[in-house]
Amino acid sequence: MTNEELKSRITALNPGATYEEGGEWLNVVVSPDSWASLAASLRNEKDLDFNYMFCLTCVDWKTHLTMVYHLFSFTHKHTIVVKAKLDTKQPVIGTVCDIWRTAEFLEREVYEMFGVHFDKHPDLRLLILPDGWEGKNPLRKDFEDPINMIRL
Amino acid sequence: MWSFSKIADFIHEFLGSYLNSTWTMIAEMVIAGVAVIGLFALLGLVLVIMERKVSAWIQIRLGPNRVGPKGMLQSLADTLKLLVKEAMTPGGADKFLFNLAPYIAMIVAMLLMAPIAFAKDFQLWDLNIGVLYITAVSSISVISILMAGWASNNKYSLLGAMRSGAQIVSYELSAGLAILTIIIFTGDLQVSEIIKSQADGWWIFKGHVPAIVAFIIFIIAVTAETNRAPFDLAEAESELTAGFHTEYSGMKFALFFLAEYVNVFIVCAIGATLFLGGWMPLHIGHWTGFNHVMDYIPSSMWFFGKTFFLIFVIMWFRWTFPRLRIDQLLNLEWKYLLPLSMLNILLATAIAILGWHF
Amino acid sequence: MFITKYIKDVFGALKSLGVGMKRTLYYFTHHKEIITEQYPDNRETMHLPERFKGEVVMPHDEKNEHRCTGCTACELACPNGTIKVVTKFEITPEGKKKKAIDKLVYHLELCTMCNLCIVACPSDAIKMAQTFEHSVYDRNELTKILNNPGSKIMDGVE
Amino acid sequence: MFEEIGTNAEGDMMINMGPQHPATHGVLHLVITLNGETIKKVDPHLGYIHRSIEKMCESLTYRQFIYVTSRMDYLSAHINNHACAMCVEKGMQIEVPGRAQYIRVIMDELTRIASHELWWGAMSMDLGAFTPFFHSFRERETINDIMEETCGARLTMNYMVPGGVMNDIHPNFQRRVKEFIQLYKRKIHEYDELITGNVIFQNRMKGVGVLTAEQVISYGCTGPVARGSGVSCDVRKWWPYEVYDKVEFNEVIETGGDSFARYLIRMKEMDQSIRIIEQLIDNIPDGDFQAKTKAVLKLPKGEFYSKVETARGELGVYIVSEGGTTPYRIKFRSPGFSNLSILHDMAKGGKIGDLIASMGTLDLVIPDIDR
Repeated sequence: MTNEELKSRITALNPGATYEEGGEWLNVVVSPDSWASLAASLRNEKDLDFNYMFCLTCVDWKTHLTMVYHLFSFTHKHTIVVKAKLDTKQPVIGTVCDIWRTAEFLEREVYEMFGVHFDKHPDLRLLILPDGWEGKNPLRKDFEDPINMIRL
Repeated sequence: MWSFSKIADFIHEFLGSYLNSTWTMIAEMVIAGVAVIGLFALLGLVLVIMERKVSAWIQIRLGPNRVGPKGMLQSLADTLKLLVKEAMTPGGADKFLFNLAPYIAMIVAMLLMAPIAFAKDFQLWDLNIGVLYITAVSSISVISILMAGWASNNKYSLLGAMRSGAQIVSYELSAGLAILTIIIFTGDLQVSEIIKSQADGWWIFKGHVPAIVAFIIFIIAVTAETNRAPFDLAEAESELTAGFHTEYSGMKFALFFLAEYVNVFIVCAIGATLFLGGWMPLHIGHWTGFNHVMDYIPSSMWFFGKTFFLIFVIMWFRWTFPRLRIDQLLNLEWKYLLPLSMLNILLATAIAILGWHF
Repeated sequence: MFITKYIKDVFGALKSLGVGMKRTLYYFTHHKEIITEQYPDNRETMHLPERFKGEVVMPHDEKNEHRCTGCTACELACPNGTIKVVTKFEITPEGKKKKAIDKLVYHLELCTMCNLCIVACPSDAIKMAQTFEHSVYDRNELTKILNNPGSKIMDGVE
Repeated sequence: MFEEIGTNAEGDMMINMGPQHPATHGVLHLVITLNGETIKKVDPHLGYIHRSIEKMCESLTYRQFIYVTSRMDYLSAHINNHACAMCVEKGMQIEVPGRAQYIRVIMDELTRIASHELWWGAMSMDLGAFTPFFHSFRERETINDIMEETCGARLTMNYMVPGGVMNDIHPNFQRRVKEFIQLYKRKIHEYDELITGNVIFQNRMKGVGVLTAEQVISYGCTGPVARGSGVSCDVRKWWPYEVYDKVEFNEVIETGGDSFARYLIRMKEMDQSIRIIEQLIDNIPDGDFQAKTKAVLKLPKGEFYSKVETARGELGVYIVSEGGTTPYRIKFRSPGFSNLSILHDMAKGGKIGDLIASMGTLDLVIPDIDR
């Protein structure tokens, strides 16, 4: 599907979606509440069939956090980028690890690195950071570690 | 010609001229014990350096080449290191069993030394059920491994011990059946008699197909019984770190290590005795000239040559093959080796009854 | 048939094992194939390629002169803060003040040999040396001053 | 730090495999729940070599951050650097000269062979065969020597820079690569003799750690792991970069889905890499090895994503730029991370030996997973 077709298809699924210009692929911005249901239809609708999530990450924009999902379909060979803006204080978004299994580990990573809470995630524990690290999120821009971080 | 039996006779006469018969007996036993312990230490040193050199050459390396001429004293240096290392007992371990296990491994290996004929008329104890004794005593070694694994209070050790228990118990069967093939041919359990029956040819040549099959099964089974790769599941390095001796260090570890190598030596000696004629020189039919030349090689050379060849084969296995999985290991025994050796025994019996063997 | 398959299996298995054993026996008997390098015995014969990145050095000529202008391009290029350029002002014969390096401090313990400083240097003052035995007993010895004491900048290097 | 790990509520044995364990190749820590020898659950605990490379990169300029990525998947350091350089080039719209493209691809393929050689040796060692490790290192050393001559380092080369490569190839480079190809062709059949054909090995690998195509895609596995289950996902074919669209090579796909399929993929991939190198090595065009770039690189505001095929799978580099000299946020989508997440599904129900075998075929490099 071309980007235009994808656009109209996604608007039909999620009327609140907006689109960002620029970038290689179609950038869709959705609200965090509607993401989980949109994700299910992106995966399950026959003409979309985004079966491969190749990147899941988060960006800290100081004022807000943005979840970024890169999706690709092996059957239709199209790519989209879905973004969801989250609140810095209480970032909550629905999990997609039942749709794409790879999200389970990636969401755990985002949880510890950015403090994003994933609703209904079956096993939201620290993955990389040592036990007892909760609360400090290393990849946030306001994270400070005077011992281990060397500023040039 | 230099031979062990003359030395033994000399010692016997020498002691007999000074002491009465009881004390002679006791003195000879002490000498034998010291000799066995000495042989143990020597075998450990020689086999370790041999293993290291064999592995190095197979792996296109040089191997130990720093200590002594061509690295020949390397294992001596290793022994020194192990001697001065601290022997630790982990907390929570069953101290008594933990410390006892390596000694049991050693004692089993020492007991097995008794009926082996190292040269012509040179044998510690030529008991009339020699082969039965060997099969009976060698099964005790599993106890030491189970003991070590259980007493260590370590899960890897326990897993290793359990694996090894299953493994040794099952492979005992085919090893026993392979030995039985030769006993069917000879009709005697005494080691000296078995060797004597091979004066005109070794059983591996005389016994047709059954002897060859039995020999192959025997080699596979004893490799498994001594926990050597590809059957080293008890200490599977990449799976269980070091298996049953994970928690052992210093001299206690060295005892397990030594026992392993001595066990290898013993099973190879048994293999050489049963299938390759022990100290008997290679005799071919009526080639009297050839047979005479062979007779000039001392009997001890024949024995050690054959044994070390078999040891090399077992080392060669270790450095070539990957390891089996535990269920495959048991499959190999129960689905392939055991039926095969049973068939083989039937065949051997038929041949023995019909007198087809030479 | 079951029996033929069974026998075929056994023989196929034995053959595959034999092939492997033949290969290892080949290496066991052919000692020419041994590839062991007996470092450090072979130090004399060991050859390191001229591009090998061992450590950063500053070549000096026989008049104890180097080519460093103290422009701090290397310091800026370094990702780890390995290089610190300490400059001073020298009075040229004409009476003008001129910037020159006092010390070029190089922290070998921080260096990742990424070659970025060498690429960044506009006057080819530093280069990579082909040394690699950097172990010392005291960590402070790894902090090096690259310019020789009393050295000065080569004529004609700006 | 660690909870007391003994048995769980159901009475199953829980065992710590790693962080110091011979089969985890580094500092992977798996907490395994066992019922006898049968695995019920594998729970990876990561982070023993976490250096927060993503955070580090936020304070490094676009020229500097490339060297850090060599330390992620150190076995395919070149390819990691390539991905980062490509992402910066994409943002800056730098045209890479043809010579540099050829050199990059040859280097990538050499790295891939070196990585697979090491994997072959290490995986055989996991299965208890020690000899292959030394045999594979003999060939790998040759590649390392070639790298050392041209790049100046054996493992973490930092040879790729935005706009091309750092130095021109060494005058001996072409000759030595051809020599290596000869050596490789002479020796590769020994690998099959030693391990591939071995009945013990085949029994250990066949039918072990079976993955279906759906599972693999859902878990985001790439590289030989996905191709072993019949999923075509080679970035070099799907999104060709540099000169991969000009060379002929096959994407190796096996449909078995088991460990043996993954094993075969890597063995055949080495042959394909040799094929690519053979096509390129004599045809390196003349010209610059580096495009003219500004001294200070500034990416325009926006988001850039580039992906390459490393020896382990698809490596993605996602750069968010605010228009400055350093990336605002950088994310490395590492192949090992996704490949590790499937380990539980792979090992469940198998024996400990199966876990080792299937973990070996995942070809995990822990710094790549932890970053």
